[in-house]
Amino acid sequence: MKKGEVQLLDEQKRRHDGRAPNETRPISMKVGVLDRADGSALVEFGKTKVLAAVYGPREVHPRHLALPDRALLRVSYRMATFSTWERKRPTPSRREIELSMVIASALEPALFLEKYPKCAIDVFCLVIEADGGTRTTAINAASLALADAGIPMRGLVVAIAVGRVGDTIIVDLDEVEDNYAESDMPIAMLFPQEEITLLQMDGTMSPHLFEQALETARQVLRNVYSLQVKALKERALKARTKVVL
Amino acid sequence: MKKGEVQLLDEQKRRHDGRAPNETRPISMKVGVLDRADGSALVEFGKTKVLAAVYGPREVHPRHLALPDRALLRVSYRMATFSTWERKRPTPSRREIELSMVIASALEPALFLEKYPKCAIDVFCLVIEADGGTRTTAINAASLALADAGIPMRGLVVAIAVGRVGDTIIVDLDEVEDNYAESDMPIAMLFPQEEITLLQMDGTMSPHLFEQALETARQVLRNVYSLQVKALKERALKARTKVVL
Amino acid sequence: MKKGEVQLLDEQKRRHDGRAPNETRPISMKVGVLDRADGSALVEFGKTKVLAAVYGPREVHPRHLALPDRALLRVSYRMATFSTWERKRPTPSRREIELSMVIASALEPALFLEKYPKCAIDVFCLVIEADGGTRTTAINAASLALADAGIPMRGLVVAIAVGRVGDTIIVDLDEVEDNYAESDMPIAMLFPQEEITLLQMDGTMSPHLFEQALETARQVLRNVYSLQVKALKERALKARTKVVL
Amino acid sequence: MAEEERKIIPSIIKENILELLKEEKRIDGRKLFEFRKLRIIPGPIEKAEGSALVLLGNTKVLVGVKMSLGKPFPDTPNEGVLVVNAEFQPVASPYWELGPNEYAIELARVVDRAIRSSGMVALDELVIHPGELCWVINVDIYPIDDNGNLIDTALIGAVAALLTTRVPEIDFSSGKPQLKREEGKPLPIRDIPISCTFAKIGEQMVLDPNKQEECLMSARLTIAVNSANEICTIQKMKGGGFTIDDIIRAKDITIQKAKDLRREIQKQVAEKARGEEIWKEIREVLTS
Amino acid sequence: MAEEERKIIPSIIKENILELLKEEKRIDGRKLFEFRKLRIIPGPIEKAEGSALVLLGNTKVLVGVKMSLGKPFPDTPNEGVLVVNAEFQPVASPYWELGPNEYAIELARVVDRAIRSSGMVALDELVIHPGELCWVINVDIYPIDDNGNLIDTALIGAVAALLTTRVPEIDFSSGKPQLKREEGKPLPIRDIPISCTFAKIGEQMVLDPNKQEECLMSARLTIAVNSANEICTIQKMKGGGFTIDDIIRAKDITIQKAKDLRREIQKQVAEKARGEEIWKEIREVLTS
Amino acid sequence: MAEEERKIIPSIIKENILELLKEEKRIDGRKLFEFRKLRIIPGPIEKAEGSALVLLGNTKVLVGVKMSLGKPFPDTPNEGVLVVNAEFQPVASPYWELGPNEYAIELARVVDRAIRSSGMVALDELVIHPGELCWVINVDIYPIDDNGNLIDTALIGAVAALLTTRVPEIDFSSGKPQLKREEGKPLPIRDIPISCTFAKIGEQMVLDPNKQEECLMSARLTIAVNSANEICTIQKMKGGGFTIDDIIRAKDITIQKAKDLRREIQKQVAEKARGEEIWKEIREVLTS
Repeated sequence: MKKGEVQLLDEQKRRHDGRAPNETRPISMKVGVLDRADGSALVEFGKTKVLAAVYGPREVHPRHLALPDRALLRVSYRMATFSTWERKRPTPSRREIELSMVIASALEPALFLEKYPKCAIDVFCLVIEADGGTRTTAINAASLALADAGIPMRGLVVAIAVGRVGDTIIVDLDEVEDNYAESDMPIAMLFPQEEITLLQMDGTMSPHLFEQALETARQVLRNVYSLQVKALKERALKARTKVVL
Repeated sequence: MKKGEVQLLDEQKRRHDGRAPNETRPISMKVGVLDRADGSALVEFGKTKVLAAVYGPREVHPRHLALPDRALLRVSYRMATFSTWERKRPTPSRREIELSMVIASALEPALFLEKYPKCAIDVFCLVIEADGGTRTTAINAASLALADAGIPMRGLVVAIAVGRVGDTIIVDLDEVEDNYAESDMPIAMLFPQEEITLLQMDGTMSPHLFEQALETARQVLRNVYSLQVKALKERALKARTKVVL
Repeated sequence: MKKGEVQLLDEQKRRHDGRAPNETRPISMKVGVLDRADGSALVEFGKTKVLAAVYGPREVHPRHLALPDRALLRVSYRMATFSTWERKRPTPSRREIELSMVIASALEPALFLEKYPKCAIDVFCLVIEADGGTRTTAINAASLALADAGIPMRGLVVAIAVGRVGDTIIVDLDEVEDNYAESDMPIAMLFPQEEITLLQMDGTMSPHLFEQALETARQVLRNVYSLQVKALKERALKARTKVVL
Repeated sequence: MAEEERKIIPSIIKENILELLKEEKRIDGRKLFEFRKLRIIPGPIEKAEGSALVLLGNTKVLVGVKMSLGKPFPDTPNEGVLVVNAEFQPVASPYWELGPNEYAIELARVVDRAIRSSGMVALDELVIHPGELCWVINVDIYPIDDNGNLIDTALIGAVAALLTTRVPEIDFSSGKPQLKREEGKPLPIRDIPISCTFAKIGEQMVLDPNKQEECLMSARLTIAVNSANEICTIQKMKGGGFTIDDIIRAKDITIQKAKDLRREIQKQVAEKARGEEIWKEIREVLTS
Repeated sequence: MAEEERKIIPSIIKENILELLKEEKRIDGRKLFEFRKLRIIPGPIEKAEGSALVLLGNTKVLVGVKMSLGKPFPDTPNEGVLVVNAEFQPVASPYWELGPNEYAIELARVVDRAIRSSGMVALDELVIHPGELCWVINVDIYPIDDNGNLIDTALIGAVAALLTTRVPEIDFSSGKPQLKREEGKPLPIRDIPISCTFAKIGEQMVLDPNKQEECLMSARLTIAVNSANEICTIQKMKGGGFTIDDIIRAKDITIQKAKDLRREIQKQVAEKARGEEIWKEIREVLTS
Repeated sequence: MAEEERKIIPSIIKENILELLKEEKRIDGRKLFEFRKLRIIPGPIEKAEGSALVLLGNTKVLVGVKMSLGKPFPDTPNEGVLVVNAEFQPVASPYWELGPNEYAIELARVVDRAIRSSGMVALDELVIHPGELCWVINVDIYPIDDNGNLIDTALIGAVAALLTTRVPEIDFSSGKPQLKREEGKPLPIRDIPISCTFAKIGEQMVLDPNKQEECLMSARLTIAVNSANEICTIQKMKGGGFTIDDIIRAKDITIQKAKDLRREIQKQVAEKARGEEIWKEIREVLTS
């Protein structure tokens, strides 16, 4: 079976799981879920679950990797061996190595790296369960974990995938849609600036639909942004409550 | 064939090679067998033969591994490719990596690491032939090599395996017994303090037999300790003879 | 098929590609072929093509590899995956690792390493197409790239393989001859000193033919040396022309 | 525990811990031989045939079990294959780095030995064609928050994940055996090993050390027992020693603690929530 | 691009580049959206079934294609296998080191996606026995002189090498399938993907950045299109961002540039020299 | 030899060595072209099909040969497989580290070439089913005390181990071929290669350099010959050069030395002790 060979939309444009084309899966965002990390978050888009932990700014080891004029941002994106139907081997795949770089480049515009010369900011994303959209879920989790770590940020980095089924743009593709939709375009934006910090695409899309997809993504991302803000407020509230008690 | 499925004791409680339950194999200990090492020993328990070499206290490379308040004890336990019936692949196995750590933790109580901050003490154990009890043989060899290197020690670390065949405790298991006895418990003690510095167990043992096994081990280890002392005296004698000549 | 089983010389002592025993393949040497390297060369012996790039003297990373009293000469010899009939795996083979060392030892007598303590001189040889004689072609390319980098040299290192078919010495073996000749002896000499800086041999050769082979190699190498000198002059001319323009 | 981690304790807290221990008290209010609170959330990973999230106090470990088809080992043609592996991802600790880790190897091997020596999984029921085709059980341990005593937490996690594991049906219709993704029958289980890990701090021993106690311990001892109270695994680590009396005492306490802990694991695994409810629990537990 | 490389530009040149860009000029005289001169030398490697040396300005990439027999992937039993790999050998740059390189992985994966998404190679025609035997196409990319914009150069190189690739005849006579070394029939090709890579420098965007421009860029964007002008790959990298307007503009320029570039590639590949002539050209091109 | 090792010689000893060499004398009293004392203890490893401990002066190398069943290489379907490997374990030298070592690779490859070019092992007699099943001979070299000239010591060790090697009987009864552990018939041997390694120190050449001489040598040359006095392997290493006259002289000396050394090896291997006696000898030899 290949791209385009499975019917992903019915006549009413309902998706295989009942969603409307521009509807995301249920989203959950929890901040401050780990004790040892400086900042952490658990983000879920449907069955896709990602845990992120942030450390820093902190000393770089080995020392010669440190940059004289700014902080080193190190990002790792890894999938748990049991996160997929077929067990994933624990050694990092080429895909994981590339996505680690791509996620770093999505997060960097939000950070003031120049403020922390010779330091490192380390972001670790662990995909606990993979059901499509793991890189965008990881970016949302990493953004929240960075904020939770108290690292000054220009804004929050918010991410979602959009895709194409025939002439219809769908948002937040799950694994089945990832496999069979005609295209898949993960996108991240820095909010409130609405600057694009990650953009990738597989499959094919006409120039016209592409512009429509960008606009759809922008609308959905505004909602996801408000969810990130809400999750951070919840966390602040809880932290304050703890202090009061 | 599995644990318990081979008859390891006859009606007279003789073992498959004719030994009594609490009898060790022939033991040979030779100190100062290598020229380039600071200290060295060749220890044999029956066909199990282990060579140990010690270097240090010496500088640590790379420098950032050095500890500010004490010496770094680095131990490697490796089996020669031809030491087993099936050729062993030369890349270290998970077992070799774990045993290196376990042996380090067996030797450490004998050393004054705090006296050598920023230095390393390196212990290399090479199993030349493996016929059961390689880790305990390696500990005996390492203890002698450390002493031969002139490194101040609180005592000597002496090791043996004990195990269970039915309700009988046997000592110094060979390969056949390793494979088929109901349990295998390597144990190391610091002498003369009689402090346990290594203890592992596989298989099953009742609480009662366990206490009996510990006591049997202690008795046997006292003998092995005296063999270590004897080997060091032989070495000292020879060294003195050489100087006199 | 094994060494000696293919007829490599006809009755007129013509080789399978029509060459005389002491005739090399067409040789091309081009210096200064890369922009980013400090020095570079492309050398071809028939279909065997090697690209060499040189950097340095430059800082050593990591720092602890630097030598206090002289420059570190680092040589890598690598074959492109598509340089052979069977695709070569990109991880370096044991052969590539050994040849990197052997080539370094061939080049070193030409260099004043003691003049650049704590620095590195890096030589990278990439075999683009392999048709016999890749190590000697790489040495010729490396020698020219070192000179092109402006690194002071005692002389040029010139290399060729000689071999034996029956009682006949042949020079510059191609792949077929490499596989089926009774012996293969790569040799490098520092010119004009005519000091041997690389010598290896596979197969068998009588003491008498061996002396004859050395002498034949010396004669051929004198020609190859003049080709290296010519290539460097061409390069100097072009560089001067560029400056003038 | 990485070497550098020893240094993280301020000396005032260190003094405090040592003083309290002299009176047989602990800094977190526990008795010397008392476990931290255990919470097991079974079955969170839908794509794994078995899984569990375990919290022992603030120490958190996620374990997944994947079932696949493979070849028996040549020396055990009539048994399925069990592989225990631990991945130390730096989410769990500021002192961990990416890449292979010798402490992860030790953890995995101790958990493996406890499962194997206790005979927990009936490997002889997991052969399909002797010497040719059998089940391969991959138990993968991911610590996600290292607040001390990973070994006991990981063994509980592995046990709980195995207790939730389903063996898929096999579809032989295409010639090549294929797994069906629907629920299968439970993994055949024969026993449940329980481990107790002790830290020696000064002259005292404590059960289930937290991270601060681990930073001060001179030696560590793990004893595991099966349900017949037979000892089935021991592991001593770290640079100090134990007396024979220490060891016998630790063995007695282990036997005494194991029964309740085994019952607690079984109870919490049996109370498995369904679907979305599982994750509701997890969110609550992680943010409370 | 390695991190240290950012520092190589003298600040006077940096100022110069930024000043010129304000007037929509570039330091090498190009317009903002102009490619450097393209030179393709098809077929230099006799032992590879396909190959090309590509020069985009001073950036030079050598690509070889090796055809071998293998097994289809289990999830695509009716397709041949395509593997794209890049080796960053230090011949190409003083900032590269021996050994695996994450930038090489990214380069290979972007080229792979562009070839795959465009459907360039008719993989469905490359199966011999479904599920059992198929062609494996190894595309290996070796940059040999990194003067900026390796991605576009590498994609052109991969495309050109694939266009020259011959599928060998198979000799089944010995039981085991063996490849014949004589020329075979051309690889079945369905489309040609073209990529355009943009650098954002200050507020400006430029096409096909040279090395100096890469050192100043805050962000990088690659868009690839197929011959129907559909977008088939996008990759954004580096630590800055783009506005939606930037992206739409880049998309429009890509579509506008792609047609000519595709024609140029086809033309230069078609003009393939023979034997010794190829290397004469290479020697000339590399020393001029 | 690791680079740092060059520095270990006190300059007074260095001067001394150089002065003596001017008078054609050596620091350990040997003549320029004299080997150190050779002692071979054949067969110490019971679980290896062949083995030998070799002492050349104070340089000690242990070599084991393991025989197993495998597949011939595709290009030599009618030959068994011979694999020579060297492991540089740090027991042998304070300058060696754990892990792969390029000097070990060189050592193994030179020994491999000498064995192969001399035709020592009749590989064509070691095929069981052409193209399908053959003997695989693993020769593993472990230096245990590096006091100079590992190459000659290792080749003697490999030769001696191969001379003691027994080819096990194969039991085909179970379908799968299994090796019987009892003694088999000797490995078919056709020749014995002998190498001589020369160090160039100043203007002099010496045979069989000890560690101090290795630290001073500018270049190293190894020549191996077969029993017909044909040269069968050469290896030049280290950063200096040789004149053609040096090389011819080294060749002549090698031929002159080889005969005696070959006979000595055969004699010592033939005097193989049995069982416990072997280790008695080893203990004596290592502590004397």
